[in-house]
Amino acid sequence: MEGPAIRIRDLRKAFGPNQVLRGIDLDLPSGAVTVLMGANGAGKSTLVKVLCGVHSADAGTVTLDGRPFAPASPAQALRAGVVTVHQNINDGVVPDLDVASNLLLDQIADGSVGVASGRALRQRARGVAEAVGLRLDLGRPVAGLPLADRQLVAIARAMAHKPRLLILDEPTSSLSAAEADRLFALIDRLRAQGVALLYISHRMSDIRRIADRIVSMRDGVVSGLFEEKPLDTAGAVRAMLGRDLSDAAISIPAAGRVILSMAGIVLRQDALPFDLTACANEVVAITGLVGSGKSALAAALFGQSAPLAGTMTLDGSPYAPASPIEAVARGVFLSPRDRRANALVADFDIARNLSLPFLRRHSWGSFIRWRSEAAMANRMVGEMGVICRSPRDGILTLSGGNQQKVAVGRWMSEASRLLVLDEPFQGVDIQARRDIGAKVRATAKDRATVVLVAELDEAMEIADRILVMAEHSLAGEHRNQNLDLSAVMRQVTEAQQGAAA
Amino acid sequence: MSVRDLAIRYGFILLMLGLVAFFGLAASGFLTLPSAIFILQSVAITGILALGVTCTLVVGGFDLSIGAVATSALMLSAYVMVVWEMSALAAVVLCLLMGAAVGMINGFLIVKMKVPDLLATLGMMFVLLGVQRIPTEGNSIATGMALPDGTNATGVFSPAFLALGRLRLWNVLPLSVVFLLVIAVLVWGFLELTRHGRLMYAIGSNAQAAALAGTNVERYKVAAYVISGVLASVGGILLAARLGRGDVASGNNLLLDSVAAALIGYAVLGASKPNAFGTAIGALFVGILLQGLTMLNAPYYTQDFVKGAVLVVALVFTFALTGQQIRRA
Amino acid sequence: MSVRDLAIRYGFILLMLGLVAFFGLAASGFLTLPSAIFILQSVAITGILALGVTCTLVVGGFDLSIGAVATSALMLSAYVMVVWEMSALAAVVLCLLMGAAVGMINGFLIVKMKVPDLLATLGMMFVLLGVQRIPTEGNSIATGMALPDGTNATGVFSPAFLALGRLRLWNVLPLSVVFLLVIAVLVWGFLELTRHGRLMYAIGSNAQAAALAGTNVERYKVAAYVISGVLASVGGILLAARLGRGDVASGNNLLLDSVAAALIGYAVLGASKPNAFGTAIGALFVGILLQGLTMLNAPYYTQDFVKGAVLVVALVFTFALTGQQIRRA
Amino acid sequence: DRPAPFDNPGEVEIALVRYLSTGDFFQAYLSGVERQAEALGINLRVLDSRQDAALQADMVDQAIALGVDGIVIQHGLTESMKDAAQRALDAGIPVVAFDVNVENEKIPQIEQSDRDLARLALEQAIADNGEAWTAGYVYVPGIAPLDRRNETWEEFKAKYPGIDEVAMFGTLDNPIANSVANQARSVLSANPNITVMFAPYDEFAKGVKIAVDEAGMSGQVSIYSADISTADIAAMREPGSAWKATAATNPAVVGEVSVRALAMLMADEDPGAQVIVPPTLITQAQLNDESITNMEELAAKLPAFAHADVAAPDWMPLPSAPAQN
Ligand SMILES: Nc1ncnc2c1ncn2[C@@H]1O[C@H](COP(=O)(O)OP(=O)(O)OP(=O)(O)O)[C@@H](O)[C@H]1O
Ligand SMILES: Nc1ncnc2c1ncn2[C@@H]1O[C@H](COP(=O)(O)OP(=O)(O)OP(=O)(O)O)[C@@H](O)[C@H]1O
Ligand SMILES: [Mg+2]
Ligand SMILES: [Mg+2]
Repeated sequence: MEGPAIRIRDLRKAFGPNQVLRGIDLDLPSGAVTVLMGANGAGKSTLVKVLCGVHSADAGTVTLDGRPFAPASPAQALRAGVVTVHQNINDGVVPDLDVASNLLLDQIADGSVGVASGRALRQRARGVAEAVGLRLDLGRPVAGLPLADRQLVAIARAMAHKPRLLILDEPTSSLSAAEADRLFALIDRLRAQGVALLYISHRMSDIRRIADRIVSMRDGVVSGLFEEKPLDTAGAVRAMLGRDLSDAAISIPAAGRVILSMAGIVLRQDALPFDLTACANEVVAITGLVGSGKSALAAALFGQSAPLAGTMTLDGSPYAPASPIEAVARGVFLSPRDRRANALVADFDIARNLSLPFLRRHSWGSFIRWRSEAAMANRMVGEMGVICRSPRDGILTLSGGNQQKVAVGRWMSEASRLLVLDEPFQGVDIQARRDIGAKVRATAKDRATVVLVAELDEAMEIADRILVMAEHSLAGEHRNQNLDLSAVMRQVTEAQQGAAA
Repeated sequence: MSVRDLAIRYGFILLMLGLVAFFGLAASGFLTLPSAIFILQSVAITGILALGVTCTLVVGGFDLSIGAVATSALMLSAYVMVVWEMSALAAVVLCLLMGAAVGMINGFLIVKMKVPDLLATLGMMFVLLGVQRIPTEGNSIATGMALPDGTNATGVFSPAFLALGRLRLWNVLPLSVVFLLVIAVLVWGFLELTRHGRLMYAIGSNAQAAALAGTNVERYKVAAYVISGVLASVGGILLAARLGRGDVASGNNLLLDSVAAALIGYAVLGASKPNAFGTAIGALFVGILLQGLTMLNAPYYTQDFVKGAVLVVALVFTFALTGQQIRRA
Repeated sequence: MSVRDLAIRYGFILLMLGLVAFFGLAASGFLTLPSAIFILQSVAITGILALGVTCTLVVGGFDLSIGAVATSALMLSAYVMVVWEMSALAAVVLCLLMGAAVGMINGFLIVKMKVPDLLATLGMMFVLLGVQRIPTEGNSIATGMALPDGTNATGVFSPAFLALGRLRLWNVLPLSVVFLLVIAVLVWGFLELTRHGRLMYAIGSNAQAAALAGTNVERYKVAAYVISGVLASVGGILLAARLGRGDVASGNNLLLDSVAAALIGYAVLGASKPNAFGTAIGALFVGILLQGLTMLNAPYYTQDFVKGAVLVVALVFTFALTGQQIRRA
Repeated sequence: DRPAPFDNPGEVEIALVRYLSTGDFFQAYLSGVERQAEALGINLRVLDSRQDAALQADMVDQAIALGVDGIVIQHGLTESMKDAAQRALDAGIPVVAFDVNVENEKIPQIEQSDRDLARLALEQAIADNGEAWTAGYVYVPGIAPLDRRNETWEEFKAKYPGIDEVAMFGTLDNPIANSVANQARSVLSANPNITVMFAPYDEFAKGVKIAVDEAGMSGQVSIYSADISTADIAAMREPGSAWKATAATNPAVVGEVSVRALAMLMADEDPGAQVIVPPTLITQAQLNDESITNMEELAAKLPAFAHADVAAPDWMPLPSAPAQN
């Protein structure tokens, strides 16, 4: 019997005074999917970056098939067969190049593919794309693609590599169920071929579907290993949190008066018109596949792009915002998806990111009142449970989940009439997700809240009412109590199958 | 703070103090009040322009037209007083309006027409270089100059206007230095203390995020170019007041020197981003260097060399130490 | 393709053809072979520099030092032949090495020392402006010039070297035009047809992603600055061969004109990104404009104006139509 | 035997406050100033404003503050230098001005007489080509010496109606010769009948010569210019060169004269309100006949070029070697 493909012993890594990896011991066997769980900031991505040659370890050893492995650059790791799909999707694609070049980027980099003939390049790229069932115009630039397609491009490229070790850092974070299923089928195939897989995710449904073994990580050390079937996922969560997961049971309160009502809304050409109301003290979740139009709905509510037809009223008076400025003025707040692109100001610290939309509130005339801003920042850091040394830390020093808390918390620092949260849990660990959910529900009394999520699990954790979106229209409505899951799933996918037929 | 942090924060300031100490020892008369005032005065105009550039850098833009705006203001003010025989006030007001208009057009091209900033302001630069010479067919403007209609211009630079460039408060402090200091404090306060400045920094770092936080990104960007245009025209007015003549050849080096000052500002106090205080220090730094070298009788080309070398060394020092890739200037 | 798409793709080319037609009608002798060849010759040097700038723009950088590199090569080649009395070959080789070395230093400062590109190359520009004048104490270089040791320089510009700027193939095609065409084709082929070029575009678009895909980002960035430096020195060599002496010049106008050409290139064929073909067309465009205006006896300041105005109009046309915000130049 | 303060020259310091410095002319001027200062044994401080007129005015103040004993102002703008020069006089410091009119009768003007330069070159053009020819003219307005040379050109055109100016062009984009060459090529292809090019600045002339050579018209076109340098001599002497004549003063001599005039003032002597350094006409034929290859030989063969006998009282020590480049 051969040993594990990868053997990690006492791996350590610090950023300045911040000890991130404090002695990781971990084996990754061939032909098995090892799922790595850990709270936000536990050090998962850092471990990945050491393995793929972005960071070098401060101490410890890694062996790959018995030989020492310490890649000095991503190129070396790739050559050794360690292939990575990174958490930050935009680290995976080059927006100005076409899809074909993106699919073959690492082969172009190592010289195994030339680019002189565009046709030959596309031919090869087509093969790579088809392996993951990616159907895209290979000649168009990636810049215009939605996030899901970008992620698939990055995954397809990794899959084409015949890897020894494939690392997937939250690969499904913006995929819908159908695409995720296709990814899982691919993972199954690679597992059968004897590839070692390291899979990082916060989604329990993913984990249940593909895990052969689970490793829990906490504060930079491995805190649990679960290999016996059936896998003890509850134990794994406990090990990663160091305590039990708090409960997410929902008790549905009585809805207040209607705040938002939409009638005859058409979001795009040839979509069916739909109506929607949201009341005070109510949390409405809208779920649906990626690309089903959830963000388009958010865009209409927030004044980014007006719906093609239909009327909206807010608190009984007509509502047709021409810009986010107007929307905010009317008390409609949107926390957008894709925090790096749409929410976070990289040069700003936590406090400044938090105060960005409501600076006027923290100013005297034009002048910023520092004390008021700091007080608000301290309050929100506490309320949202942002893990940081101080609100004056740079935003990029936070782990992904904590960045997300800041991006959402920004819009919770002031009272709103309607709060729209687009994928508020992206990259957030399970406990933090519950915390954010609880916080949203606890403050929902005087406003209407609309949460847009692709994951049904997430909808069920937060909503009073769950609406299903498909084909840029509403396809179903459910009270979040004794939910008929199969009916929801049918509505979610029906439209897509209809379109595919 | 570690030594390294201290070096990042104060390295540049220390370098500047070292320079002052060196010149103080090497060149008699360097460490005197007149010399200090002289340095300030020599950097007043570039400094004011550099503060304008800083505002455009803050919103992630860049303004190549400032040198041309300054020389246009120089020519315009001379034309208004000498040919149209209008008052100093009219000259100042028209120049400021011209600067604001150029800034608006730059902003319009960049924001509405989506022309990349370098490109839009480069085009504007060429346009202004041409336009400012058309009314006089390329000649300088001075009292008595021949006009195209055959008569001679009889207007004069009014004493009030000349005072802008020449008056010294308490017989010591030139008015242009006062302008520099006041504008520096205003721009600094605007960028650091007001929410408008904060939003401009947000736009420069992530315009999309700023827009989704309810900021009127387009208006702020245009405002930055208007500030830049107005400050450049202030620089041009001061230049005209100092020269007392609409001289077409003046102002050649204004663009490069003020860009240099604004960029050096990145290195001051470890800011790694455009900032008004850094820009002022950057301008001062160049002024000290040139003054010191002049007093040491260094020929003009060694001044370029030393300016470049000290700049590179200082910046390597700062940026290599902070170890971070800053966002593109 | 819609009318709009056609306008985006071919609008600029059409504008250029319209310009040619206009000048052809207005200026006799414009539509002749000598005139065409001459336009090419007049843009050869800026064109070559602009192709170098294009390479740095492709990797998301910017090179402000090219003008100074070109004038340094001008001085160096003259110094090598006139003062050191070495051969044409030695002059060319030393100039190319100098250009490569400057590019390496620029790249090193930017990549290793993390100095922002505008800043590093601005510093380098000042350094070079100083350095190139030190050996001759600010004098230009010509046979017979007095040397600091009291003797006179006796070396001459070798005929082989002068031929670089003056020889005409088949008595028609100047060698410098051949250089421009060959270099344009090479740079175009390199950027569009080789994987190295593709990776450079990848770096300019998302350096992080390129690095994670196994690209040696640092090496390619340095390579871009080396290409830029070498092409600038080629431009300087051609300049020396044309002038036949080592003139003291700042090269500022070379810088501005070649940056303009490279930026205009964004608008050609709707590329909206730096590209070699567009740069070549951009250089040609400026050449046609200046040739036509000069033939119409337009004074120099109207040329600046028209250059700027046409530039702005052409670009508004393109960028407003494509409606996309391109990445920062 | 020398008048005060030159009996104790080590204590004396003068300042040269410059507006322009880049280029051979200005470098040569500086060398003349240095040589004459050295001959007098006095200290020289060079303040170089690098074409920043406002800075130049400040530099005069700075020189006053440093307590120099005399100031040479080299180029600049009347308006910005007038007051500064007056302040120097008020501080009791003698001032001379080269090529800038500071409108002050107490300040002697050193001049290289741009009108004479243009006149000499144009007279030669008339002598060579008769009174009627088709001309191209290189001119950039707004530059004081070029404006003065332009006045003479206007006078000549009025005096000789046979002169037909078909094109006026010019630019100061640097390298100037290269940019002017591009323009001149365009002008020649639009006006192939041009026979005389008047380019009253040697950088212009150099550019025109390149264009004429490239257009293959050197047999047809004659170039007349002002100023000279070693490089220009080589260009004029090239076989078949179109560059027929130039009128020039020796900038080094002008530099020497500037210091001598200042020294006379400092010694309470009067150099006169205007100190004119007369220009010399230098023709291609002359250069070829005497086989002159550089400024040094030019100075040796044309004594008028090497030395100007102005502002030279008996007590004045002259630089040891004759002025060269
Ligand atoms: N380049 C860096 N410089 C400084 N600190 C860093 C850097 N990268 C990560 N860290 C810190 O290391 C810690 C671990 O981050 P990491 O990204 O590995 O977490 P993670 O487990 O992947 O979290 P998430 O689930 O949110 O993605 C965090 O505290 C983060 O602030
Ligand atoms: N590349 C893009 N650039 C600008 N806006 C975009 C882009 N992609 C999407 N959008 C915005 O998002 C809205 C909806 O897009 P899309 O239909 O692809 O997402 P979605 O169905 O909401 O996806 P999800 O279900 O993941 O939220 C559009 O109306 C548009 O405003
Ligand atoms: Mg992570
Ligand atoms: Mg969405």
